[in-house]
Amino acid sequence: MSIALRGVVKSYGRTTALDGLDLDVRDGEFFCLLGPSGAGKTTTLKAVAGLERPEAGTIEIDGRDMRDVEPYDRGVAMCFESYALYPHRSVYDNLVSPLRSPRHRLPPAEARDRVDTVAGLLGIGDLLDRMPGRLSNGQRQRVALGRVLVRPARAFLLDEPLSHLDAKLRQQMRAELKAIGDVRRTTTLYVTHDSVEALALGDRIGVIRDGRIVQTGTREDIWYRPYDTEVARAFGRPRINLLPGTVTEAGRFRSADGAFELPLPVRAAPGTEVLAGVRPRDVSLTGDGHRLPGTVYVTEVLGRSVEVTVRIGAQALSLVADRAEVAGLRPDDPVRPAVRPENLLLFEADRPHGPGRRIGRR
Amino acid sequence: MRKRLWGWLADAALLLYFVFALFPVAWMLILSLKPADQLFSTYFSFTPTLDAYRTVLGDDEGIPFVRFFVNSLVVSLGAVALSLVVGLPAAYASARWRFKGSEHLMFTLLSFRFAPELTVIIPLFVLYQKLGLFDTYAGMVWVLQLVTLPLVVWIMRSYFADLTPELEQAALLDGYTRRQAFFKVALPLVRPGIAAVSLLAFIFAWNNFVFPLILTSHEAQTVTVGALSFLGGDRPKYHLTAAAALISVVPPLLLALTIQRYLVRGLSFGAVKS
Amino acid sequence: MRARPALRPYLLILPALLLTCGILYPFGLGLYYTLFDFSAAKPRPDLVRLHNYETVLTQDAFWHSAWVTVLYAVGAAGVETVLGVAVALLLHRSSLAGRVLEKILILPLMIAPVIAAIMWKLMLQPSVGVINHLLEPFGLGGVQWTDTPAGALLSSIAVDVWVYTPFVAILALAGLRSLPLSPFEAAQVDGAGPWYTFRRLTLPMLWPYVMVAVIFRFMDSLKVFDIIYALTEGGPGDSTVVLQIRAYLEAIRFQRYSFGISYTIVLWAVVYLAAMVLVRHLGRIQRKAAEVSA
Amino acid sequence: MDRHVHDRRRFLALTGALAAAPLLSACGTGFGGDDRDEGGGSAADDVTGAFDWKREKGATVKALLNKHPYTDALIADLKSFTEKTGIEVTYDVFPEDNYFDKLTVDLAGGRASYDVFMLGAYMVWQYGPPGWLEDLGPWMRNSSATAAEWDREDFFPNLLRADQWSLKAGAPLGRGGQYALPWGWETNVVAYNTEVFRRLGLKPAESFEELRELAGVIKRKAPGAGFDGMYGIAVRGSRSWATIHPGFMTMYARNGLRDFTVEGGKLTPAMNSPEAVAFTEDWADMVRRGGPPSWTSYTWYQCSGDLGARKAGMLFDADTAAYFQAVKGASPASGKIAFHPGPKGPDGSLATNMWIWSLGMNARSKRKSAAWLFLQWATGKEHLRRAALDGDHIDPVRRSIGRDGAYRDKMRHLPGFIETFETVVDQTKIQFTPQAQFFDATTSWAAALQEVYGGKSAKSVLDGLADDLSSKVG
Repeated sequence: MSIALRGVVKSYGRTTALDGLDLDVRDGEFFCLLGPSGAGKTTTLKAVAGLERPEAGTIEIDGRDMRDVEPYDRGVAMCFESYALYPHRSVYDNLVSPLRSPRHRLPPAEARDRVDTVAGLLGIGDLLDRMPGRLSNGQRQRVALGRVLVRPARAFLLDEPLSHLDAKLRQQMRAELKAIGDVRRTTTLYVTHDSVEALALGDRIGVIRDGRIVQTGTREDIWYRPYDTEVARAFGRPRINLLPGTVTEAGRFRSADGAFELPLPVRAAPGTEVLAGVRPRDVSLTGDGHRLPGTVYVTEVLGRSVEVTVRIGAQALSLVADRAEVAGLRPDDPVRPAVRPENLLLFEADRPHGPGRRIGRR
Repeated sequence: MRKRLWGWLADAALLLYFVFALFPVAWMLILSLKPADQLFSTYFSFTPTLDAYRTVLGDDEGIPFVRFFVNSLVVSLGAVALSLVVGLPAAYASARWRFKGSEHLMFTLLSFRFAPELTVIIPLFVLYQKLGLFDTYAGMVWVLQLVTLPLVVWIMRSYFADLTPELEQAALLDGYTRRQAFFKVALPLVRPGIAAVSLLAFIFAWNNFVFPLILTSHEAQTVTVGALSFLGGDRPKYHLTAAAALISVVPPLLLALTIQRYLVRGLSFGAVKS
Repeated sequence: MRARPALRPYLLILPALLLTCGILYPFGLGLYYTLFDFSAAKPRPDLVRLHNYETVLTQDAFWHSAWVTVLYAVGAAGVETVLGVAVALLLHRSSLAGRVLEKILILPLMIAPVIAAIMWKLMLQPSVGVINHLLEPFGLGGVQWTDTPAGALLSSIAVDVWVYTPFVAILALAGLRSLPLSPFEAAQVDGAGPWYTFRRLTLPMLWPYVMVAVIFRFMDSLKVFDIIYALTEGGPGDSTVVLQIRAYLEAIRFQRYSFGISYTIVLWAVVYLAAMVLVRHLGRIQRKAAEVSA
Repeated sequence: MDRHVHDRRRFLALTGALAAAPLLSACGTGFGGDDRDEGGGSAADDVTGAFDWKREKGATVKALLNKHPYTDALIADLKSFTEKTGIEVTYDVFPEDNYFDKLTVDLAGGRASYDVFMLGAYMVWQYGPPGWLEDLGPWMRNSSATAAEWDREDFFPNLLRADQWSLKAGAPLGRGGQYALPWGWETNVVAYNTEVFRRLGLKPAESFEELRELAGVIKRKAPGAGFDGMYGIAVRGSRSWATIHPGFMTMYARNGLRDFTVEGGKLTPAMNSPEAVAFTEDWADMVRRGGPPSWTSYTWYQCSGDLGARKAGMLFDADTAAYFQAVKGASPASGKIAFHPGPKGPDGSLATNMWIWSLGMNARSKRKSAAWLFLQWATGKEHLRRAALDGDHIDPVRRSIGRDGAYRDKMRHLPGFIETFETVVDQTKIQFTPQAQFFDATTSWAAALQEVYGGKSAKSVLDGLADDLSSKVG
């Protein structure tokens, strides 16, 4: 099933949640909608589900205009960020609720089978008699997911389903989610503020900000060709290095304090104020590339690798290196990290009213 | 040491208030146990008797108190039930949707609660006579909406507002209709509120005086007017009024004790979140 | 329920709307009556337009009653607020006594105010009343409770306080129980004293709850009728003739219907305005309280 | 007037759609009595032929009654009425506090909820002019409708006259329509506690000055003589019309004072004449020196209750108020209460004001003939005698009962009751000037009295009262 939103506007009182949002989700794909809180992610989902009525724009599912189609007629299943488990019903009753509804009604025995299957799949088979109030966050999340999976649906709408879980559980669930067959086969619109999650899960990713889609694309598109500095910052930990400077007559990048120059992979007008972006994992201490003179400022262990922040003039550049490579390094030790020009991203400088856009195509 | 002293003082102050609050009730109990001829000549030492209760519950004074009691039950429960049936959807709608005029309607409803009864009593009397509602249960249930409906709508609105809409939305996506979502999800979850507001509305309807005084005569007269009826004649029979008042406290008291926990919550929700 | 979604709220509210109209109708009729000079002496009334209101508003008696009404409402609502909050705070310390007392706190609320007033009148009766009898050993036996203007007003307020303090106390207690714990824990860690905690934390966060009680009580006592009717009938002199008593005398005792109803309409207008101001104020302090607890 | 009519019509046209049916009642048929066939004579004229108690067999009469011993006696005897006539009587009983509110709203509503009801003679002045009360004169005069045994001449004439009025403000009673029938009544005299009088060696007062003195003496001395908390004299003081008419109005009239002066049909308030001011000051002074504490809350119940509870040495109020305390077993003071006509006026006057519980008929009743049979029976010799002997229906409105041996035997144990009754009965009448604003006037008067008692100057308070009333009554 495909989902298409065209110029959707929705506001609550004076605040605008969706400001002319356009979005296309193709049949069968796992689409991640990524954005900070308040960007309009949940509103988008609810608009698709029919729970919110947009003031302008159209929402189409499989090419059919959904205006005036009631939520229960849209054939979508949604998992709420709050889980929205019915607190007065047991886990089993929560799970079986869709199968008792007039729309999806199954004979009790079949419903029971179906619930057991889904519960088994999610590992919550022994919780069925409990009340939601007596479950851990992780268990609640599974129940919420189970309630989505238990019924036939043309699309899944998942709103930050993993956000309340602790890191380890989140990683595990992420893997499980993708492995569930139904999810793999069915169009899924997945909302998250976590870029790692988006990169891990999404066939395609849409970045949403202030009620509009900033960029849509595959994870490679988003990673290598971010629309602007903010999208670039949103993906990758440690964060991308954004070094301020200008473009020289020769088409090279010169840092703001003039401490170093770099060759640029794209052409830009000389004298333009720019930000040069390079991801810490693309900077190395030992590999090839354009070398920059600096001193070690601070090192931070990230498990097997180490983040090293290098001071180059007035700039700080962080890079990720193997532990072995940095074994002897102390603060103020001189180092010469290497940057490969093809890994450089060039952005317009950030302005007060918005982040700087990426310059050039590649 | 100082802390404990303050604790004692606090307990003493509390006790003082409860003496103030409970003494009149105790005094009514004492009055109701006095024989008629010791009503004014004795204070605390008298020959206790249950005559007053026998007289009130029997029909010796020509005042069918038991019937008034039943009337009060029917009328109060009816008023509360109608307010719930009509008020719950309204409270729900105004909590869930912002729509034109909703705030005005809500405020107008609230202002009924504070309207002087005398404004409507004569027009209502004329109207009721014409419509044949005078001295009927239906008439009383209708006029008591002035008392109960604003309460139900305002308190229940806060309860609904307090309930995340996502639960009902989840039900909608589960394949239920709006109506089913309301009845199967929203309503069961505000049950404590319903209990609390029902009790409050019941008490206020039960204690109302002016409306039954003017708008009923015999068939639908209630306990408040009935209890006062003992104050006529050659001598006011305070002991009978006290007994009648104490008997008429029983239903709201029973109701209150069974759902006291809800009551405290009910009041607070209705109060603050509006 | 299959209606156009935009109409849905209106459909839901329709029964209440109809009922409201049913209630509004007699109000409208009452309002209509006030435009005539309708009384027992004049069963075929003439249209006098706003003349009744003119008369009401230019009468000394009206302004006197308005003043008494305000005194009563401010006094009753004020005392009930302070006392109710105090009782709630004391009960909130959750001693065993408190838990028992809490159960019976609501008792006075269940006695019809008119009966409560009659019982109080009986108790306050100077010659055979029990209160003076109890005070006698302390040398206070001869108090003439309702015999002076000030005494009558204070006695009526006392009865109001007796009936309705539990209402305020229950609201305040509910408020106390639902306050978030973390600010208090933080204050304790910071070593704040009990007075500081009360003034800076408890009171601002509790205030919305209390405010609702104040609004209800203030509005209700502006239209007080049964307590005064049963206790003093407005005396001595005109000292406790509140607006609804005056309206009652005019409309029912003296049978000047139009004129009497005009009194209540003016009263309703006052109550309506006061309610509007207070409800708006309530909204403001609710937001403020949200900030404190955040 | 023309302009008004025009205005009204236009206004009606504008708002007519809004308020539909009940609105009409506002200006036309609902309130008041203007759709009666006023010129068309009385329904009594339709009753012809020989008188027959069974004439209305099978009918039902609905009565509104005040909670009262007279009522209890009536209700207890209803069976015999039904036996006699085949008419069922249903009734509502309300306590006096709310009784007249109830009755007033009911009558004002313009409906025939009740065919007959109890009312005071003063209420005729309020209910008569709007046409709510049936003129019973034609019924009484119609020998087809009224049994010979009813014997109109048997009533004390001043009582029957007290319920007659021409419906014109200021016009004297005793002329015009008979708007109610006297049923039970009260004369206002002094009752006193014989015990305290004996212990302190006191005699009943013969003049107002003596009464004031006496009240003060009892209040000072009685508590020391074993009468704990006793004061001198109980009189009503609440802010109600009912405060004026018993003791106060009686003493006022004995002093030769009037409430209004009537000249050429115009009423002028007279309660601020110099003599009235002086009397009012004396009255307030008596209450202050010898009256009950918290006097301003005193109604019939407090007054009579205090006499019964041995808290009041004297009671200047209705004789029945004392009677109900005096009968055996009714109160701690029963058996120790005696009656006295009370102080005379300066010229020896024993002019006395009275209260008459009367029975009236709703002008809108649809069963007037049956209702009349009921009124006839309830005020007839047979029932009243039974009520007086078996019940507590005392102060008979009929001379035959006053003379009745059994009745006199029943009352004899109350010292001075019969003597007092007979002394004042011929001088007892309504001392007020009839006018429709009676309740407004007397309520304000009571409030003024309270203010004088509270220490305000009687002259300025009463001048203010007179001022206020002259515009309303005028």
